[in-house]
This record gives sequence, C-alpha cells and structure tokens, in this order.
Amino acid sequence: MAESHSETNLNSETVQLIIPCRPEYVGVARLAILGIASRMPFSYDEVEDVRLAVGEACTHAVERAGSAAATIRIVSTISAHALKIEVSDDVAADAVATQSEEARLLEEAGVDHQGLGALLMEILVDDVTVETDASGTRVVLTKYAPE
Amino acid sequence: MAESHSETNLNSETVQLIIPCRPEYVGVARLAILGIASRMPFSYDEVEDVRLAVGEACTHAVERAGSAAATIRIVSTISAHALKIEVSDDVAADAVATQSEEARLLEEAGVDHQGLGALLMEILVDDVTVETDASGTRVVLTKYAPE
Amino acid sequence: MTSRTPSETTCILDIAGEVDVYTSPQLKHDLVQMAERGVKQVVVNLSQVEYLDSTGLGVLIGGLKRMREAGGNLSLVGPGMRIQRIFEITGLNKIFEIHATEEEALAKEGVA
Amino acid sequence: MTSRTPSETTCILDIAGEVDVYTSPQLKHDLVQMAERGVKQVVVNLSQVEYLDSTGLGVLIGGLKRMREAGGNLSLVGPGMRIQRIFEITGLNKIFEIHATEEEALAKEGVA
Ligand SMILES: Nc1ncnc2c1ncn2[C@@H]1O[C@H](COP(=O)(O)OP(=O)(O)O)[C@@H](O)[C@H]1O
Ligand SMILES: Nc1ncnc2c1ncn2[C@@H]1O[C@H](COP(=O)(O)OP(=O)(O)O)[C@@H](O)[C@H]1O
Repeated sequence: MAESHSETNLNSETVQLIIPCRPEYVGVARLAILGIASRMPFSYDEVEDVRLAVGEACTHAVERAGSAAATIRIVSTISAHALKIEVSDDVAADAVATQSEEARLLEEAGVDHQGLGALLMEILVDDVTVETDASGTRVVLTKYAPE
Repeated sequence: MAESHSETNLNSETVQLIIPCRPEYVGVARLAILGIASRMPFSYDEVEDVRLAVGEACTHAVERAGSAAATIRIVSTISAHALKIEVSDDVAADAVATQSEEARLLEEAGVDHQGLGALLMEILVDDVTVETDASGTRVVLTKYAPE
Repeated sequence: MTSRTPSETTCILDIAGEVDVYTSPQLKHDLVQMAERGVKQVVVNLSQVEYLDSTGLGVLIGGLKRMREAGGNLSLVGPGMRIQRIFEITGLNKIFEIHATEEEALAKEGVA
Repeated sequence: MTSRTPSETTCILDIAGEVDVYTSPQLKHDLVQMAERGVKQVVVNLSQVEYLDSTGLGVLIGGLKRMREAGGNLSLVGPGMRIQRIFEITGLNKIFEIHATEEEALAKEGVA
C-alpha cells in the first residue's frame, strides 16, 4: 500500500523530503539524496547510482502525474548496513490516463522509457520494490553498505 | 509560536524537509536549499547567501539541542516575488541548558558565535524573524526576487 | 544547448549540465527541429553533460530512430566516465556509436 | 586537514571543503594541539575551502585569540571570492590578516 503522506514515522536517522510532483523539483530531491548518500560508506559511483535511482523513481511519479497536482514524499533511512529510500506519490491511479505530451511522443517513437527507468533502478541499487494502489505508488530502493 | 511538526500546509510550490537535529545532517539541508534557491531568479551569490543563512538557522538548532533527540523541519515556499524558508525545531526550551562541549569552549574563548550566526542571517537575507516558545524555535528567512 | 553545422545535412549538438525530466523536452524539441530541417547526421557532444537519466536516454533513442528512418544517424561524442557507465549498464552502448572526439565521429559519418 | 611546519613555532594548516558545525570541531582540535605544542604563528590556507559558516569563523577567532595571547598570530591565506565575502560582510577582515599567498603571510610573520 502506498502510505498516506500524513503518516510519519521518523526516527533519529531518518530524513523526509516532500516536493511537488513536477519536473522542476526532481533536481531538488537529487541534491538532497546526494547529501544523504554521502553519509554512507559508499564510493563516488555508488553515491551517484543512488542519486540516479531516486531520480528515476521521482521521474516515474512526475510522468504519471502529468498536469495533475500531486506530491512526492521521499523518506531516507540510514543504518549501519544499508540506505533505504522510500519514494511515495499520491498520483491517483485514474490520473495516470492523463499522459504527458512528452510521454506520448516517446511512446509513438517506440521508446518505453518508463521501462528504461525501471531497468536503471534495478541495476543501480540492490533491491527495488514497487507497490501501486488507487491512492498512489510507493517505490522502495535499498542499497547495502560495502562489507 | 513554533509550529508542531505534524501540521503541514503544503501547496504546489512548497518543499518540506525534515532532518535529525544533528551536525552531520545540516549539509543535507544545505544541498536541498541549493536546489530550491536555484529555482529562483537569483544570482550565484544570492543562492549561496540563502544556503548559508539556512545553514546558520540549522546550526543554531543543532547547538541548542546538544545531545537531545530533536528534528528540524524546513519548509520552503517559492513565489514570483520571494523565497520564504521556515526552519523550525522541537528543541524544548529547557533542553538548551545542555550546552555542547564545543559551544562551551567557544564561550570560554569569548566568542559568542550564535551571535555571529544571527548577524550572518540578518546580512544574507532580506527578512529574518525568530520565535521561541517552550516547544521549540521557528526562524523564518525571506529573500526577495530581484525587481 | 548550441548547435553547429559542418555540412548541410550534418549538425553537431552541444548539450551541457543535467539532462533529465525537466530539461530533456528542450533536447527533444531541438532534435525534432533538426529532422524537420532535413538534417540527417547528428553528432551529440556529451562532454559537458553531468547527469543523464532515462528521459534523456529516451530522447536520444527517439532521435536515433528518427535519423535512421531518414537514412542518417545520430552518434555520441565524449561522454564522461559516469555517463559512459550509464550507456554500458543499459546496453545502449551497443545501439549508439560512441566516439572519443568530434573528428572521429564526423570522419565516421563521412564529413571530414 | 594537513599541516606543514616551516619553523619550530610556525605552522601552515591546509583546510579544505566545508567548515561547518559538523567539521569545525576537528579544526578546533588541530588548533588547540598546535597551541599546546608551542606553535605561535599559524597560517591557515583557505584556498580549498568551499563553505565556511559561523562555527568555522568562531573556531578561527578562538585560534586567533589563543595565538595572540601567546604573543603570536593566526593569519589567513588565499580565500576564494565567496569566503572572502563572508569575512567582509561580518567585518572580520579587519580582525584577521588575510594574505593572497603563503609567501606573503610567512614574510609578514618573519619566516622567509
Ligand atoms: N539494450 C537495449 N537495446 C535497445 N534498446 C534498448 C535497450 N535498453 C533499453 N532500450 C530501449 O528502451 C526501451 C525500454 O527498455 P526496457 O527497459 O527493456 O523496457 P521494457 O521492459 O519496456 O522493454 C526499449 O523500448 C528500447 O527502445
Ligand atoms: N566585526 C567584528 N569584530 C570583532 N569580532 C567580531 C566581529 N563580528 C563578530 N565578531 C566576533 O563574533 C562574536 C559574535 O558577534 P556578534 O554577531 O556581534 O554577536 P553579539 O551580538 O553576541 O555581540 C563576537 O563576540 C566577536 O568575538
């Protein structure tokens, strides 16, 4: 189930970010994730991988939202063995019919770039789960710390 | 009054970030603010000024919290004429007695660097308000867009 | 984004910074305009690109298909290590011709 | 942070990156150790510093007071434009000697 935005369960190692579900805010999320992932014992490439994976999760939400008003909530939890990042949106399932012009053009060109985003997430982090229900989608990305 | 963390009043141009009130998370807030301020028609120096001012507001919260568990909530609102950033903490007024070792040493050396932080905020943004009550402190920083 | 035209049907497109869901519509717009103008060979210089995500890749794939359909090509030049890695992990380095320098790319397209 | 010692009582301290509430305790620690070791002239090279806030300024002011009390000095070298601006807007450029190069700073402290 995609959690509602009002449910917050924050502990001392949790960072929560809520952004408008629009293209111009995805960069804000990427910068914040850069700071969070830098707190982990990750290499430069691993930090960049997490940043790109979170960017893909947000992009997926932004594209499904189209012009509908929505928000993205990103909850990052740092622990000794892993960084877990939950990206939830409140894009209603029936809003997804509102396909953006960009997405429509790409589809016409035969490019399913949502598939490409999903592929990137799978490659870039260790674990990806995606749950969708009527109230929105929740993607959980986990990257383990090096042994 | 410092607003409670559970009260959220987010609109389509609002970004909310909640971080642990600890030194190692202030950099996460600064990176997010860099992304947000870059959405405004600010010069490089103006973006950096906002970043430093928000860093000072967070630092002030972190120093008052000492080792007490607390969180900082940063709500940024972009509008055509201004960027408004609210930095609220839930550091109880009586927790402030718990002065950090660092703050104590600086005070012994005759340096009131909380005063320096307040001075910087005043210089770097156009408007600063600070409200403190038993439940915490709320700093509101406003930087106007160039005419 | 700036473009240069070494020949009537060849265009070099310089892109910079972040190519993501916010900025890639502009890249798509530029590629569509080039195709409409009759450009057949596009060389995209990626050396100043710091971030490229699936939307940027999607636009480049779309451009490649468009150019190939017109009997031309879209090739890439000078990706940094991080961008090169993204092409490799997606397997897209097998779909695009990726060159180290513009000279190499232009020579390959028959524009010396 | 690395340090070099051109003379027994003179030390050059290279600091880099962000000097903030998270990192400035380390800077303070280094300055206190130098004072305890009998160092009297500290030249802090700021050329690699990208971010400096009130806690960093506070530690530098503390170091300056400590060195002056011991009959010495703490001077600064090579701040970037952004860092220079922070010293100017706080008026701290009137308290610290700020030099363009290490040579200039060392000459001023009588270490040629
Ligand atoms: N290795 C590849 N070779 C060719 N095209 C690719 C490759 N990887 C991705 N693509 C392009 O990206 C699109 C999405 O790819 P993919 O992630 O496999 O999603 P899907 O599961 O929808 O096929 C494809 O339609 C294709 O145009
Ligand atoms: N222009 C300055 N000259 C000397 N010291 C300064 C200056 N600005 C700040 N400081 C140092 O920073 C500390 C805090 O300064 P300030 O912001 O004026 O706070 P306060 O209101 O507590 O005096 C002072 O105690 C002083 O050591």
